[in-house]
Amino acid sequence: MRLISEKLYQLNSRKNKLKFSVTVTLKKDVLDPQGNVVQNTLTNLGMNNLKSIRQGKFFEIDIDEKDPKTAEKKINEMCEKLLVNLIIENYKIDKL
Amino acid sequence: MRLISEKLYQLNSRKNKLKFSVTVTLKKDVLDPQGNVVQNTLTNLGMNNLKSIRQGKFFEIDIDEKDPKTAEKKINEMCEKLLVNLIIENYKIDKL
Amino acid sequence: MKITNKIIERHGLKMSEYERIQKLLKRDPNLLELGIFSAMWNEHCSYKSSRLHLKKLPTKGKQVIQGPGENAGVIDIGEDDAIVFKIESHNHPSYIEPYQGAATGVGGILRDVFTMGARPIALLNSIHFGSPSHPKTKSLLNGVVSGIGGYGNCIGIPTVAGETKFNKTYNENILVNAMAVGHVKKDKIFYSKAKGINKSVVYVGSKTGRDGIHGASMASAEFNEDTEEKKPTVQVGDPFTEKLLMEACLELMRDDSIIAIQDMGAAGLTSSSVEMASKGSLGIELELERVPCREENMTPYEMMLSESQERMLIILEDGKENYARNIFKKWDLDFVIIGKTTESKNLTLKYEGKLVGEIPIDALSSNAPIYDRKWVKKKINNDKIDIKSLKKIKIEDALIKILSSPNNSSKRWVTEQYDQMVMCDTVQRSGSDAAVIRIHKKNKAIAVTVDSSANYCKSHPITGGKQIVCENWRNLISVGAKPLAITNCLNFGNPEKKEIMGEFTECLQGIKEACEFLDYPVVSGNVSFYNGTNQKNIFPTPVVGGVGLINKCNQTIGHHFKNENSFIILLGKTFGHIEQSCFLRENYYILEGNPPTVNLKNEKNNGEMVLTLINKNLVESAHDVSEGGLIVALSEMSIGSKYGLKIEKQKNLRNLTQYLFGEDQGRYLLEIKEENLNDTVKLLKNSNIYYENIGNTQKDYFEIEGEMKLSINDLFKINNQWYKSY
Amino acid sequence: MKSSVIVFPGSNCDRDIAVALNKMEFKNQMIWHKETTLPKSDLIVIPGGFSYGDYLRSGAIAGKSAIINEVIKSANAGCLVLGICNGFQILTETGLLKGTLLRNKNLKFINKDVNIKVINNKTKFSSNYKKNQVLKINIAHNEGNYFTNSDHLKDLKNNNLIAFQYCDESGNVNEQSNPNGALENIAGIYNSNKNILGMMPHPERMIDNYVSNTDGINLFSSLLN
Ligand SMILES: Nc1ncnc2c1ncn2[C@@H]1O[C@H](COP(=O)(O)OP(=O)(O)O)[C@@H](O)[C@H]1O
Ligand SMILES: [Mg+2]
Repeated sequence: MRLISEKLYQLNSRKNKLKFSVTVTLKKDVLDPQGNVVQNTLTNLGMNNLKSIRQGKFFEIDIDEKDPKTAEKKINEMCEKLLVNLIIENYKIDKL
Repeated sequence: MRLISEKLYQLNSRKNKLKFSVTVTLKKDVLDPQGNVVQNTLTNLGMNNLKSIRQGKFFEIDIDEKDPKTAEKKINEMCEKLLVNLIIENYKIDKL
Repeated sequence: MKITNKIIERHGLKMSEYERIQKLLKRDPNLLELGIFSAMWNEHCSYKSSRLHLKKLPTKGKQVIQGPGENAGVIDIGEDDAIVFKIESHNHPSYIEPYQGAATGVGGILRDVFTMGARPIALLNSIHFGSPSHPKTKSLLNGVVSGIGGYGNCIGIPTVAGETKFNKTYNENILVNAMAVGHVKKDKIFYSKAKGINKSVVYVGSKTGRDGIHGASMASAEFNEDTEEKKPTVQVGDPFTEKLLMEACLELMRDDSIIAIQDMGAAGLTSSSVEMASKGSLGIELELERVPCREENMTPYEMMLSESQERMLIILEDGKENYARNIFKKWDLDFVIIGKTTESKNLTLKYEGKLVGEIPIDALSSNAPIYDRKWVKKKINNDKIDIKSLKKIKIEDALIKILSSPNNSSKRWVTEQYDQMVMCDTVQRSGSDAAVIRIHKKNKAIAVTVDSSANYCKSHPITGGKQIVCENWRNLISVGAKPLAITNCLNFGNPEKKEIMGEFTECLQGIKEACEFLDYPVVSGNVSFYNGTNQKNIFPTPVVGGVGLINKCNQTIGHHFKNENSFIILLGKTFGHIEQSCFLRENYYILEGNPPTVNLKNEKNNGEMVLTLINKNLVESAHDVSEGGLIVALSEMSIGSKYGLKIEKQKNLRNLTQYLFGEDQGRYLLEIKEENLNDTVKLLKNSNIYYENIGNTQKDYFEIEGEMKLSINDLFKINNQWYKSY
Repeated sequence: MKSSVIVFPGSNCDRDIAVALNKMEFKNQMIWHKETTLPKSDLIVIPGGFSYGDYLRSGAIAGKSAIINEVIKSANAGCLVLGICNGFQILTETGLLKGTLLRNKNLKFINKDVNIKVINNKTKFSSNYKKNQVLKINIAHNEGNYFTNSDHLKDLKNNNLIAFQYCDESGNVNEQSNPNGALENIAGIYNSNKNILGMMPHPERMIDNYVSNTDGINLFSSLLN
């Protein structure tokens, strides 16, 4: 009994689940100390045609929501409320 | 004279420059403390249909290279040599 | 490009100031020159509203090696050792971006200290937030604390003391003040005064980006269609690069290659070059295309006004260029000769061979405007609060309310995010009256602390000014240190309002009187005006950072009870002054009334007596009585120790509540072992110091006879819960 | 006994460990990361701090430096290697120790004195401690949350390769005494030869009663045996 209902639940939830990614990058002209150090290190390791490297963040988000529009709106809210520092970062939401 | 040659140089460099992104994510069975805390915080902020959130890294890489194949091979080398900890992380390269 | 009224205004200059510029130049400035004037003449760099008043502060003493006027103050701590220290504000940037704002605040003040040749040995901070219930407070608190920690921890300098306060006056304008303390050999101090003609001017450190360019947003928008990309950007701190810069500078300072050195702080390349030239009565010529830039197509305007972090300007002795370059190469840092000193007494700017700006140094420094702004005395309200008319409240309940309040809770949540132990010389960490840092490889130590009392300063600025100096002095005395000198950060509202200028003038008057009386000179500091929004200014919040000397490491004491059955001596007289107390604020939300008066003579006598007793090894632990009064001070001695206490009911007491919660000044609590009691009492009596023997320490319980009894574990929990649940 | 302390840009406990080693009368040298040879040493120490700012991943970039190949060679030849805090992180990045150090569970830097328990006292690093002895020792890190796969964890347990575990004052290993979320409260581990020790707590901070206690001394004195 238990097993069956669990399966059912999983099926259901799979149906409702939507997957998004959020990519967060530093705005142009904002100093990226990490990127700089990584770039220097790669150059020292012999990667001499490397022009520039900037580091950002990446989130994979699963959300229980049927409607992609609503879901995206919610993801956007998460970005503005917590995930992104709008003063120095830009972001981009993609459906996976 | 000076200005013209600079412009030319810029044009040239633009032609050779290829842009890639690298997305680094934690492997499935690796604990993600950052993702966990972010998830709890978002839930506390009222995002209750959030199912799961995992955090990763993102790199934007400019490389001086004409041939996309060679470029991609180099980016792959960067990942394996430095950018990714293959024990706990997966990665994905995309051309931008 | 024509300089319009709008451009002048966007540069924060008044029309009268613009006319002054025209007169000094005998022509119109170009945009680059205007930008430079605006940076040098703004309040932050020119001290135009405060300078007349700052002059009144006592800055001399036989312990003072360098007073205000250099990157930081320097004091003598005996033998060949000197201490370099200063405090600085980073309020506005921290409100916009708390993590980076606080981090770069720490970075900036560290540069001021190692610029002078000192190795930084301690960091402190004073942070003020709005009401905990204000929607922004929590994330500001989180960001600021992790920013301060992020920078200090990474660079490897212990953050050992500070204060964290909440008050709704800071809802729209938090305060983030950072203080750095360094150690230097007396004969190895470096200054910013340029000397000699044709010497190389060297740029070292990070590259220049478009960080925090003042007034540039509009001006540069006119050069370029795409304005969005040209917005001035937030400064991002890079503690890793700062660590390299610090090590490289200290390495270069081992010999005598450097003539003068100056960090690029506010107004970056502009203020550093002008300051060095002005102190040396010389000119400086820069070839701006040599400036290492982070972004493409940067203009001279942007280079001169950028506030990118982790950069320094050095004037080198002839022939030392290669030697110096190799050191910076070793540390992977940029090193570029960007100009030279000249006879002209001008700041001469060239870009790709063309002259792009030329301004007499004097016009930027000594001829900058100075304002004697209008001010009015604070109207003092002398109404007394009749405590008997208030609803009765149990002593125990009132104490619990105070100890669990945001302002009086244990700050461990904050301090555990700071590395307090790195460098392995931290003898006393955060949590005590003052932190104690041993001088490396020696047996002596310094004590450091920062203090402020915005409520006292708001209600009675002169008394408030005196009080913070005295409280700071008491905190140093309590750990057994002889107070030597202070630095101060004056956080105020809009100085163009006469009430605010009045608060400033009177607070400063109080600071001056106390410093003079206690022989506790001011050796460095910083002024931050315009804290507030539109019509709402913050409470006047001067912050004092003090440094004291402990001759023998093993003579320092803490504030936690050490033994059972010790005697507890209250030194100094208790009158029960309850207005402006924590008791009324936390329990009745009463904010009116005057702070307790400060009697400088008592302060001095009592403090010196406590120091004598500690130096004679008669005292086990000591604590000054401040916010919250006697009972809160006693709880703090119990919390975190194994011992509580039993206080006997005082016979002829008029009002127990006032006795326990009153905030009368100049008082200390001392734990004295029975065998030392006689000697102690004899000394006190001989010197006519007022004291009371109020009770004894005991195991496990905090007890006031006939009133309350709580286990010290409960007290600990009460005091440690707020941050966890916030 | 000869020791070498490797100094990376951003190392900041290098002076502290040197003071400790000198106090214990090691013949110590500081080795700059750009060196390509290591002097003959009995002990190599990789100190705490923020090598390369902890950028990318803590320890990752130091793990690619010139000197690190020499460290790996010496370690494989049996030389004793001690990595403290950032040093531990670097050792896992080089593969000399397995597993990894993730962000602390609360995502905050933590500096405080904690208790740790000596699990294995039969190594060159720990012979002067008693088994199960509880030490009070300072931690200071952002990424001390030890994580490894289940096979390696089994290996650590079966072969007695756990050096220290976080515990309470009486030696109980439980969740409340785990400051950073580390798997099984692990505070330090050995490699299978037990010539490499990586640990998050700072023994060099515990050698002087003026600033703390002397619980760290026996680690250094064990090495001198
Ligand atoms: N409140 C103050 N009291 C004493 N000296 C001050 C005060 N404010 C500023 N000063 C001094 O004025 C000088 C200039 O200050 P500031 O511009 O903050 O220094 P910096 O250029 O190093 O940032 C410094 O020497 C500083 O010590
Ligand atoms: Mg300065």
